Amino acid sequence: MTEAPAAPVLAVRHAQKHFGAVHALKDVSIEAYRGEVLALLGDNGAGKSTLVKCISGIHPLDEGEIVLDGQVVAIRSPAAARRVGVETVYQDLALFDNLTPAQNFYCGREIAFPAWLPQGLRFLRGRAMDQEAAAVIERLKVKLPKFDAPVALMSGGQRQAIAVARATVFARKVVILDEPTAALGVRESRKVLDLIVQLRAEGNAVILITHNMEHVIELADRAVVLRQGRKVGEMKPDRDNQRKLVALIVGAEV
Amino acid sequence: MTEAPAAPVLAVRHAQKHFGAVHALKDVSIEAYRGEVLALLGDNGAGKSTLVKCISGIHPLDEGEIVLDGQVVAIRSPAAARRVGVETVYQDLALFDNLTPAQNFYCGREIAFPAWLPQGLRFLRGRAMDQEAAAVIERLKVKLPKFDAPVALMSGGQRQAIAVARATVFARKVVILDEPTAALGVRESRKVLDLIVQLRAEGNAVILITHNMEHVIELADRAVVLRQGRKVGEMKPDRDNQRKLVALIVGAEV
Amino acid sequence: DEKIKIGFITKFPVPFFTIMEDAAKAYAKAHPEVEITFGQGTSATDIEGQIALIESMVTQGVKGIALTPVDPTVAPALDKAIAAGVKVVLMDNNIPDWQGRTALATTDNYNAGKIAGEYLKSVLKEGDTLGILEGVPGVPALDDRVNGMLEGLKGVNVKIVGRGTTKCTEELGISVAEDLLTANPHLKSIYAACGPPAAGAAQAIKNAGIANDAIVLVGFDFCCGEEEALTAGIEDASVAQFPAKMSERGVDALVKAIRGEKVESLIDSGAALVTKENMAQFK
Amino acid sequence: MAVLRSRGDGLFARASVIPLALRLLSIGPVLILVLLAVLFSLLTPNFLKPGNLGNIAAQTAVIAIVAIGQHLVILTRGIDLSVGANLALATVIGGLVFRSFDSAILVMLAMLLSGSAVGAVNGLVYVFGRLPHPFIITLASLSICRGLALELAIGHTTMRGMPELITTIGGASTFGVPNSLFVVLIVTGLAVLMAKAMVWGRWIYAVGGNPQAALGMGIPVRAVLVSTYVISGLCAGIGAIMLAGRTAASSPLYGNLLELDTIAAVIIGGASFLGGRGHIGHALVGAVMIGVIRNALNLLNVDVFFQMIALGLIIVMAVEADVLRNHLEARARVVQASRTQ
Amino acid sequence: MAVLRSRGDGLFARASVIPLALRLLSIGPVLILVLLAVLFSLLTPNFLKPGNLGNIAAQTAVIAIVAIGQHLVILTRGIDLSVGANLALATVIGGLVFRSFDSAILVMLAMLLSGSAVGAVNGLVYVFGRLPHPFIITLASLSICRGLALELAIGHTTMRGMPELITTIGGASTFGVPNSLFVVLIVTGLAVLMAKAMVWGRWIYAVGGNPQAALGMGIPVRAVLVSTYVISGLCAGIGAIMLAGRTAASSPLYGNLLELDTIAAVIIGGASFLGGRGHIGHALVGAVMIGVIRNALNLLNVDVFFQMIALGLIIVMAVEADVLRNHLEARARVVQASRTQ
Ligand SMILES: Nc1ncnc2c1ncn2[C@@H]1O[C@H](COP(=O)(O)OP(=O)(O)OP(=O)(O)O)[C@@H](O)[C@H]1O
Ligand SMILES: Nc1ncnc2c1ncn2[C@@H]1O[C@H](COP(=O)(O)OP(=O)(O)OP(=O)(O)O)[C@@H](O)[C@H]1O
Ligand SMILES: [Mg+2]
Ligand SMILES: [Mg+2]
Repeated sequence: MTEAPAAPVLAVRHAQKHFGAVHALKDVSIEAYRGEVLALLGDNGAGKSTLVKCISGIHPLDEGEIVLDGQVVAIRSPAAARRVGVETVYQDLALFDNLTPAQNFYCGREIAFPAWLPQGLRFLRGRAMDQEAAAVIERLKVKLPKFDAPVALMSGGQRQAIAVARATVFARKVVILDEPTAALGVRESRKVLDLIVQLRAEGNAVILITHNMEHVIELADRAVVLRQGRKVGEMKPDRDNQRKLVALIVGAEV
Repeated sequence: MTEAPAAPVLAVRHAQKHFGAVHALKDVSIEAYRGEVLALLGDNGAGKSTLVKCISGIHPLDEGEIVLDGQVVAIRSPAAARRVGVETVYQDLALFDNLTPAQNFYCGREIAFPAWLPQGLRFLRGRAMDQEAAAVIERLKVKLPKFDAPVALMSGGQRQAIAVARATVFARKVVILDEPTAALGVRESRKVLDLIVQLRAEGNAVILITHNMEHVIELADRAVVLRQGRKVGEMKPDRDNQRKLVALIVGAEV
Repeated sequence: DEKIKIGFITKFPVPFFTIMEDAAKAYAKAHPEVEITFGQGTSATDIEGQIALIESMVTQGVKGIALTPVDPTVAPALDKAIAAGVKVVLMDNNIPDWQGRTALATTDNYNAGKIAGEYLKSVLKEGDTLGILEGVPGVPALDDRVNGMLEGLKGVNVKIVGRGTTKCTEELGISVAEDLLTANPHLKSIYAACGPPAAGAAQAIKNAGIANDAIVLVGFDFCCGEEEALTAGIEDASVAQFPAKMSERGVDALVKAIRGEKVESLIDSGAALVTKENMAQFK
Repeated sequence: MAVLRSRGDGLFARASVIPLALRLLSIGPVLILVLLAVLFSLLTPNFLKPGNLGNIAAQTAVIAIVAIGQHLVILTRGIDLSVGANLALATVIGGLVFRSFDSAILVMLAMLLSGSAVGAVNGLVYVFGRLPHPFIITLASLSICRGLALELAIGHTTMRGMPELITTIGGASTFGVPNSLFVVLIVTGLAVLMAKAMVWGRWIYAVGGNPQAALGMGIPVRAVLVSTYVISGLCAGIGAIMLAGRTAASSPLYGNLLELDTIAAVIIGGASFLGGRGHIGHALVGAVMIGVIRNALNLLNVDVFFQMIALGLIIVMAVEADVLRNHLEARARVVQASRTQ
Repeated sequence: MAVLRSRGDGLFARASVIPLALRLLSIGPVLILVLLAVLFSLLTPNFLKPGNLGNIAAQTAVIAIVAIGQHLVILTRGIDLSVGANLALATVIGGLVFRSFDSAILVMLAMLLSGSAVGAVNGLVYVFGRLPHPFIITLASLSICRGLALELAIGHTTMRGMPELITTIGGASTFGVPNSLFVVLIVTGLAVLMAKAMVWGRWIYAVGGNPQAALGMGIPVRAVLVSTYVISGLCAGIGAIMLAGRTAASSPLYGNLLELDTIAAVIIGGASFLGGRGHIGHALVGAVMIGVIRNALNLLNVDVFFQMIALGLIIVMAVEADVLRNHLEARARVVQASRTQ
């Protein structure tokens, strides 16, 4: 599984991104392959989330290109990203506080009928969505207090579980997870890691951002390290080079 | 340092809390001592954040009492909590997106003059606050892109660092940290752990909520485990009983 | 020789003032040496707007201003205009206790209200009921129409069973009239202080299915649908002013005053009772 | 029991009271409306007369219909200040069409089109002009529509006459029930259906709840936003038909301050300017509440100036009563939950 | 270079242009105001006459002062719809006091007190009545104040006459500069000082930025909220002095639609209904912008109805121009940053 296939499903080439005077991405290039977990590592503020948001259409790149299945694509909006098969769990969650878990789950992808109408004009199948969403969240072993209450008041971990579950269900090609286990308990984290393994087995390219070295070493087939917006290294993470990896992240001598 | 002193600085007795039909705390009692780190553990939705919010005056308890230095106190608001010496870093951060890091840092505790006026009518010492806040955040080794920009657009870790730094500086008696390292990188997490050690050494009672067992075993003098709103155990965490602790958290057989 | 530039400011957009503007335009057409600049506020309470209009007319260098004052408090702005050498003619209403005007061309609203009151007196009996649809509370000209009507009604003991504010709109007129009719199913008469609520009341009477003869409806201004209501027989009478005459004579006085000629200081353009029979002559 | 005992438990001391209380309290703002109605019917016998209920329905119809469009806009964190002027313009355009074509259908179409077109301009300028808030564009639109309506109606400010179909819809009754009531119920029903049962309605709530997340989830945020302004405009157009029908006329001065009335109705009904919260049906309750208060004050023959004061006081008290109701409902739930453990 | 090249770089192709452009663009909404003024002075020579500038100052003073209070309220995510009626009530009360005591100080005090008292009621009912939004209470307050003012002024609708000190402040000039301009500058200066240099101002921004966090940080949120309504009321009281001075009278009809004008000024100045954003001084710019447009349309003799249309169009265009300015400023910064690497 560590052997990367010939052509990357997703490649970012020479990405540059400024926010006003902040230079968040400096000529970053990465590649992600099907059936592989790519860990994106780096200190706080290194530019990981920025890179992810550029790929998933939230920010436009200032310069550089995104290649999907060998074709240069212009991902102009998150909707476009989802359409070409890139599913993302954002670090800042992006839940709808006023909607229930199931409504959150299917937001933008509602199960609805009749099929011959444009999506917006279809009628919701509330029951079906409730049941399926409940089943998926159940798989993550997270207990929700009430399934028909808005998520506004749920605990940190409950919220994160809903967000992760949503992305994994709709994955088709590339799944990006920005610190998916940050708020999760021991057991729930385990479940998310299992899910990632499953996503990889299903042939997705998974891009995982995390600060947890244990998870990186356990799961990642390859790791790319950013530091202050620049790509400073790429390696196959394992127990042996864990120290080297950490040094690369923090920018210290090995 | 593991020997707890005679009288607890903070005690919660028989706390009960409902949110509508959700019974979030069921007769929970805990005690925290000066010079001790108490880990508050539990699955997602166990009630950890709820307990913390009750102590720091955000929610009123339905039943039960809070005892500070031997006296039953009614903590009716977060302001009251801060006044009696309870400082909290909330899981949902509580930053002001429209203010700069230094403004966030001192919000509600501004350095201002002249002293004979009520706080609200004093004039801000902007320079002094900027400098001191910068120094403290610097200690956490987090790089901020711009010190005079609102925190709205900062990275997840940068935001968390500001929130943690704020609480530690103003600590006087009890410091409560709700998942303070969840979004932090390897190095930044280390710095926060160092800070916690320092807070303990300064004689504070530290209550730490985290899902990271490594951190618990390394730091905590005592651990209390909640499950579905009920206190299910209390022990001194170390390598030997790590498995037992995890089992307690997830509710499995040992 | 040089043109005589004057400003013509009216209160707000309703047909009454549109008629006044049209008459002034006709006057300017007939007198090529007169150039008129028009201005209008946005509502019956747009005092600040009218002050701004007066000030900008002065800036533009007009020699005189003909104005329907929306409120007596525009007087200081007029004083400033006069200090800048501008002559002022008031139209439609006076500004009480203000000495600056060259002339006043008006229908005395109080007296006109009295005409309506006297008509009501002639058709109502002792103990009959009356509901009043007021205009915009606090606007003197409109309040005068009600007070004048009450004065004219003196002598027969008519019971006032309700007074509602309509802001001179048809929408509120119809609603208040409906509620009056509900609270007093045998209501004998309704008086409306402006045209639109009178038309609204006519519609309310019609919608409620009350016979035309069962109720006396008197309006004011003879505009905005009252003609149809009179024709249909639902409305019984209205009080007409003569805005065109008022405007023409006001502007004429202003032009003469600017030329240094002597003018009458009070020009009463009068008011008259309009009924189905005589309405043709007021169109 | 406890040291920190919460207020309100006393009220529910007898266990049997709770289910009933909860039942009553959870019907929402309607409860307050019912209480108001009871109060007014005690104060004046005229209030409950069938004819008067019909009047209330007719008087409230326009506010109610326009409030429903307003509510959709407010659900997306927006505001539509142009509704009143938009309605006036629609009646004027309808009146002009009527002068040339004696066709009820054409006149109604013209009003609906005019209303929606103004709404579309509001939405498009707001969204594609990247304006920070719809306040400015809809305020400008208020000014522009009012000006246009006056300009178009010049010389014949109030145009009398409307096709019979329209006066029947807006002014007549069927079996004593005003036809406008049916229109209100149909419009409300459609709006509730769209908001609750259709994907598009879900998107409106999503956009209001978290606009950024909605973008992130691939919801066509711009189209959703524009659509709410179009619908609000369409509702103004329907309101124009109702009002023109009721008065059998059109006027550029109609709909004065309708924006404030409709926003008040929406907020009284429990929606929030923060978006994404509130049931469409509640806007109807809010509108009826305003209508009922105005009507009762007229019936009670309250002095003109004091009416303004009373209207303000009663509205605040009604909203305050709803706050209390909410609070009691929450308490009752807690007590019930802790009893049934 | 790049595949995805951003628009706007072309504009800044010559490096030397950037610092100048940045300098110009970063002065904010003032830039748009200056552009408007240039346009109008080209269109009519009367615009720049000293007398006319004085007129603009006098005409704008009330909107500007009240807009500053409104801005503080909007900073906390609130809204104050009562300002216009509050101002009218204050002038009436001032007028009544003047009938009994010929003291400018007493009359001014009465107006300021009346204004602040209404503000205090707004704030207290909103905060302690736990109302979900200040819209309802301030709308009710509008209705109540207007009714009260009419009731109090009954029989003497317009009370002529004001003490000389007040007419001097509101209506006279010093060296050709209207005194009201000085008042506006002093009020703005004080407000900016409070908002930017005082702890209390910081708290206002904090409460607006994140009300829950403000509570969590121990900021006296309720007191802060109430204080903004009191100040908004106080500003209405100051506005009452200015208007009563300018007209040498008081009237219950003053301040009609002032709420919309002031909110528009605040939003044009760049504040957000989401709270916590916007510089107080910009409300002044917004107010002046509205004043300038109205004045210019009067000077240009634009037809009444068309004025309404033009006002709407120009305001939208001005806000749109500011959006563009913001965008260009951001672009210029990026280009500058990447050049200086
Ligand atoms: N929208 C934005 N506007 C301005 N600056 C931004 C914006 N988003 C991110 N930044 C800045 O860009 C830099 C990179 O941020 P980014 O969120 O990508 O970091 P990160 O690697 O995800 O860090 P973390 O591990 O803390 O989440 C930071 O300095 C951040 O402050
Ligand atoms: N304000 C609230 N209203 C309603 N329910 C709430 C509220 N706050 C928390 N809850 C519910 O109470 C339970 C306990 O939540 P809490 O946030 O205390 O969990 P936690 O132990 O902090 O979990 P996590 O590790 O995921 O942060 C959860 O089921 C949550 O959904
Ligand atoms: Mg990040
Ligand atoms: Mg928690």
